[in-house]
Amino acid sequence: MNPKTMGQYKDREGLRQQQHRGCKMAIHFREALKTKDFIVTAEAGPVKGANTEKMQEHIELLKDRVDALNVTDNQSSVMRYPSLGTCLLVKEHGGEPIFQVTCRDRNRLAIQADLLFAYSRGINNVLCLTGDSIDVGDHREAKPVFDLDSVQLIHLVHTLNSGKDMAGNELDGGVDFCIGASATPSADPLEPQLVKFQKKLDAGVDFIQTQAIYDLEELKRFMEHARKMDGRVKILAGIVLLVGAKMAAFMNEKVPGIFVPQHLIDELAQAPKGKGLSKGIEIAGRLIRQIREEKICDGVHIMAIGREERVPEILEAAGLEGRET
Amino acid sequence: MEVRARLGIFLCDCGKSLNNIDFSKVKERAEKFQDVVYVGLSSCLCLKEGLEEMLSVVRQERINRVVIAACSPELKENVFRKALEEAGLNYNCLSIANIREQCSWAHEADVTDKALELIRMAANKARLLQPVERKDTPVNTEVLVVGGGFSGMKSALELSELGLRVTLMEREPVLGGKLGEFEGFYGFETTPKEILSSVREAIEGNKNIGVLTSAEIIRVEGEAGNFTVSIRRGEEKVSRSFGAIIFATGYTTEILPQDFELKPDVNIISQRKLVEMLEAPAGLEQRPGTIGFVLDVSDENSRLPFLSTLNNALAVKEKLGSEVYVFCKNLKVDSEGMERLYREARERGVVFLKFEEKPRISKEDGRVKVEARDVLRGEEVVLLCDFLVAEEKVLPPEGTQTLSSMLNIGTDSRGFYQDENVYLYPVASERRGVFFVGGCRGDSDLARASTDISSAVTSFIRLLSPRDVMVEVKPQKCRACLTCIRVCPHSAVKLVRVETGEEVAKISGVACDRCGICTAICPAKAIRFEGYADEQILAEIEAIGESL
Amino acid sequence: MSREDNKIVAFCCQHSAYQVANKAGRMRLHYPDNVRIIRVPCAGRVDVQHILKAFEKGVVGVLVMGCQEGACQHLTGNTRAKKRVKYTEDLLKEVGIDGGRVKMVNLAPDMAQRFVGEIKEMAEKIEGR
Amino acid sequence: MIIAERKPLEEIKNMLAGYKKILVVGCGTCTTICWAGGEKEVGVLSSQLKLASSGEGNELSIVEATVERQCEKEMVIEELRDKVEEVEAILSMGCGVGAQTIAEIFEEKPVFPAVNTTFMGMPEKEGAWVEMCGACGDCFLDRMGGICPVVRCAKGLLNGPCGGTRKGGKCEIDPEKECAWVLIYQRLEKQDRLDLMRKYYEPKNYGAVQRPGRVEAATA
Repeated sequence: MNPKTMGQYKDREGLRQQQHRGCKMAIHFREALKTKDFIVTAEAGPVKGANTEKMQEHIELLKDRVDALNVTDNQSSVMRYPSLGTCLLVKEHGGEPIFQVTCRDRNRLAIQADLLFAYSRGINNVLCLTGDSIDVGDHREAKPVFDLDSVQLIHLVHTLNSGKDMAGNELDGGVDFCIGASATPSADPLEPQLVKFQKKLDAGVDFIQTQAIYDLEELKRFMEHARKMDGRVKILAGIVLLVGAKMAAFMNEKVPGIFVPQHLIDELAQAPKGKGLSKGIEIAGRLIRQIREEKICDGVHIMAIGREERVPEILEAAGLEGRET
Repeated sequence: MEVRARLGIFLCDCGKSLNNIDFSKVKERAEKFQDVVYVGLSSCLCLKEGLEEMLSVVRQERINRVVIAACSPELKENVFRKALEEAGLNYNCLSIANIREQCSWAHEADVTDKALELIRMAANKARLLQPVERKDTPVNTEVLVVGGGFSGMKSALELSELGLRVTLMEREPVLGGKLGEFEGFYGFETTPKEILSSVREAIEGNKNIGVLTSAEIIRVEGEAGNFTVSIRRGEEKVSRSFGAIIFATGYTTEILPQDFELKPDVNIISQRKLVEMLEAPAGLEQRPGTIGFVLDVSDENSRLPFLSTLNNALAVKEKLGSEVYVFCKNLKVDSEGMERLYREARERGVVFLKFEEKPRISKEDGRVKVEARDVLRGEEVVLLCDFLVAEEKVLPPEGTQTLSSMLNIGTDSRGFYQDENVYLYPVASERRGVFFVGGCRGDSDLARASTDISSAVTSFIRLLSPRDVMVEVKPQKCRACLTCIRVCPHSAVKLVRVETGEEVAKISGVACDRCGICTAICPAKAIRFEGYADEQILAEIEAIGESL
Repeated sequence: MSREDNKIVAFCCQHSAYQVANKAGRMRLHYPDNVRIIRVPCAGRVDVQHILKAFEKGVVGVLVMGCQEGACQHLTGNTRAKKRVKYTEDLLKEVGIDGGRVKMVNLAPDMAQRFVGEIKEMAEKIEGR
Repeated sequence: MIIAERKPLEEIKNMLAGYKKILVVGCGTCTTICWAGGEKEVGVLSSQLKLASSGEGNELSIVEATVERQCEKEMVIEELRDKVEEVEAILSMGCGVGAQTIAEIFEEKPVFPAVNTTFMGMPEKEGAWVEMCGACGDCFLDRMGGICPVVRCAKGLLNGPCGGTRKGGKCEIDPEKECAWVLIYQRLEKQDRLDLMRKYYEPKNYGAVQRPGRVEAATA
C-alpha cells in the first residue's frame, strides 16, 4: 500500500481493513485481547547483521502459533537489525507484530517519525519501554538519549492516535495504535514500581507484558495490586526460557528485576547432562499451564532469548499447541 | 626578617665506640657544608662536660641552628633541647642525625660516607627549622564525668581531691549503677551496698562535685580543654563547657542470652534474682537443696560472670547451705583475688564440672535437669537442681553506639569503648581529653576500675600543661574544603570565621596529636607541621640527592 | 652502578618503624648501608610528593614504614599511607618506573628481623633493575 | 562545586610533545577542593612530568602556579602575566572554564587541559564526590523530594524507576549506586508527599538553556 494515499482514509476502521487485506492472520491483536481467554505472545529477537534468513524462519514458525510477535529494539542495548525492519518482515510473512519502542536511542522526533512509518505499513501494536541502560550493552560509549521515559512515550502514542504530534501540530493521516507497556512484578522494593505502573495505567494502555517471572506467588501478589488499580487491562506474564542451572543462577545475580527461586535452580541442576534445556522447556510449560489453569492473569509472553525455534515445544508442554490464533 | 642560619655541628663518637666512622674525615668534610660555622667532636656530648662545652661554643660562635650527630633522638633529644634553651636558643632549633643505631651499629663496614650524608640531611633540615612559640591555650579545668556508678563516682572524687571542679552526670534518677546488684565480695568486710553508700555520701558532701541526675548528653562539640556539651534533663536543655570528659557509662547484662536457648522460669533464674533470694532467705518457701550454675556458653570474653558466680556460690553455701554445682567450659580466675575465691569455693564443697559441648537443660518434676558430659571425669553427669542460675552476657549499655558516633570515637568488636589500640590503651581515646573508665571498656571489676580512674586522672593533669602549636593552618591558603576536618582522627580541626569574615580551618593545639595526616592530605598545601613541614622533609631528601 | 648510587629512602613512623630500625642497630642486625631513614611522626604524614621528589633526586627505591594495621596511634595514618603508596606506584608506572620500587611495610615495634628483611629485599630488587 | 579528575599522564605528555618550557597552572577553587588541580596536584604533576622527561633524556623546564579562581580573567592576569612570558605552553589544572579563560587571555600560547571536568557534585566523604546537578536550566527539585532524577537516575527518567532496579533499590548499571527513584519515593513518603510522585510529568524542556548559555543579571 502506498503510504501517500493514507490521508484519504478518514475512517480509521476502514483504514485498518484496507491494511488487513490479504493477511493470513485471522485476528488482529487488539481483537485477540478482547476476545481470547488466554493470550499468548512470543518474542522474536532481531539478528546482528543484514542476513534475515534465520529471523524469517522463526517468524514463519511462530506467526500462526501465537497471537502476536514482539520484536525487540536493540535488546540489552546491543546493536542489531532494527525493530521496525523486523516488524515489516513479520508483516510480510502475514504475522502480527508488536513494535517494541525504547527511549534510549531516539529522541521525540525520531520516535514519532518511526511510529508514523510503522503505522503506514500496518504495524498497529506498540510496546512502550524505557530501554536498558547503555552501560549493559555493546556500545557503552554511546550517548544515551532518554529524551522521554516510558510513561511519556505512552502519552505520546495517545497524542499521535488523536491525530496530533507532540508539538500540537495536526497530522495528515492519523494513527491508531494498540498500546502496551511493561511491569516488573518482582522488583524490590515494589512500591516505587507500583507508582510508575499506576502512571502507565492512567496514561492508558491496552496490555501489559511483564518482565520475566518465575515465582508465581510473587506474580499473584503483583496481580492483586494490579487488579485493584485497573481491572480492565490485559496482563501477560513474562516467561523467559531457562537453559540450565548456571543461567538461572547468573540471572539471579546479574539480571535486575529477575528472581529464580532456589527450587527451580535445583530442579535444573538435577537434570541429566545435556538435558538442561529440555528441563527449562518443561518448567516454562508448567508455569504457563499453572498460570492458565489458575487464571492468575490474562496470558503469557514467552521470551526464548536466542532459542525461538523451541517455542513450539514450550507451547506443547503448556498444552497450548494447536490452539486457534 | 630572615636571620641567616649559623649552623653548629656537634659530633659525638659515643666514648670512641663508633669505630667504623672516620670522625676526622667527617669533621673535615662537614666544615664545608653550607652555613656551617663550627664542627666539633666530643666523646660524651650528653654528659655534663660535653653539654657545657657545646653551650659555650653555641654562645661564642652565635650559632642559631644546632645539628647533633649522635645516638637516636628519642634517647637524649630532651636533654639537648633543655641545654639549648639554657644557651638562649629555641629548643626547636635542633636537628639530630642518628649515626649510632641507624648507621654505625647497623653496618659492619666503614660507614663514614653514610654518616656524612645523614649529617647533611640533618643540616639541611636544621637550616629551615623555625623557633616554636609556647602558647598557653586557656584550658577549662572542669571535668564532666558521665555515669554515676562506682567508676563515675570514684573518678569524680579523685578529681575533686585535686581541687578540680567536676560535674557528675547520671541517666537514672539516682546515683549507684550496678554495684548494688552484687551480693557481696566474699572475704571483704564491707558489702557492695556499704561501699556504694559511703561513696555516695562522699559525693553529696563534696562542694567541688555537682550532680546532674536524669540527664543525658545530646551533643558534644569542641576539643580537649574546651568541650561544649549539650545536656538534656527532662524538658530542660543546657549547654556547658568542660575541659575533659570521662565516660564511666558501665555495662549492661543480658539475662539469659539468646544463644543460651533458655527461657526465664520460676527456677531458671539470673544472678540478680539469686542475689535477691540471698538477701531475704526468709522469703523462700523452703531452703533449696541443690543450686546449679551454667557458665561460658554464650560469651567467653567476660570475667564478670565468673566473679559473680564464685561470689554467689560462696554466699549460697554460707547463707543457704545448699549443694552447689558449677558447669563451665573454662574458668577464668585472672582477676585479682579470684584464684583464692575459687580455691575457697572448692574447699567449701562447690563442685565444678567442665564441659565441652553445651549442656542439655530440661524440666523434670518441677526441677531443672542438667545433662552434660564432664570431660575431666569422662562421664555423663545428670543433675536435678531446685534452681539453675544461668549465665549473663556482658554488653555495652544502651546508647553506646549513639554516643560513639556523636563523639566520633570507635568501639571494639563487642561494642565497648577503647578497642585494643596499643597506643591509646588503657583509658585514652582517639580524641584527646575523652577518657573511658570501668565497665564501658568491657567488663571490669573494682580493682581494674580503680586503676582506670587513676590513669584517666593522670592523663587529664598532663593535658593541662601548656603545649606548643606545631601544626597550623595558614588561613590565607586555606580553601575551606573541610578535608582536614574530615580526616583528623582526633577531631582536632574545626571551621572558624577569621577577621576578614572568611571561614577557614583551625587546629586546636590542645586536641592535636601531631600526626600530620592533615598536612599530607591538604590539597591546597595550607597546613604546616613545624619539624615535619614539606620543605623540611624535602630538604632532607635533597641532601640524599646532592651526593649522587 | 655502585651501591652508593642505588639509594633507598625509608620513611619511618616514629612510633614503630623508627624504633624498629634502632632495635635492629642495637641487635647489630646488619643491612645494606644504602638506605636513608627519614623520621616521620606517622606514616600518614608521608605524601605522594615526598616519594616522587625522592625519585626525582635519583633515589631508586622508597619504603614507607608504619605501624601494624589496626595499631596506628592515629587510627587511619597507616591505611592512608598504604593507599597513597599504591597511588604513587601508579604515578611512577606512568613515568616508566616499574612497580615494586615503592612499598608500604607495616611493622610492630619488635620486628627488627622483618625490617632488615624488607630493606634487603628492596636492595636486591633495585640492584637487579 | 565543579568536580574534575586528573588525566592520565600519557595523554598529557602527548599534548606537550615538542614543548620544552611549560607553565602548570592550578586553580585554587573547585579543582583544589576536589583534589584534582590544586597547589598540591600541580606539584605532583610537575614532579611526574620531570621524572618522565628526564627518563627520556629531555628534561622539561616547568613553572608552577596556582590561580585563586581560574575562571576569573583578572585573577588569571594578575597571577600569570609574568610567568607566561617564559614558557611555550600552558597546562591548566582548572576545569574546562578555567582552561578556556586562560586560553582567551594568553591567545598566543597553546593551553592544554590536564584534567577532565566531570560534573557538579557534593562531597560524600573526604576524597569522594557524587554528582548532584546537571544544570538543566529548569529545576524541579520542589516536586522530586529534593533529589534530582535528571542526573541521579542513570536514565534521567521523570516518572518513576525503570524496570532494571536491583534488589534493595540499587541502580541497574551499578549495584553500588542507589536508585534515585527509590530514594525519591522514600523521601516523599517520609514527608507524606507521595502524591507528588504519583503525578504525571510531561517530557522535560531540554531547551531551557539555549546553547551557548548566557545569563545576564537584570540589574547588571
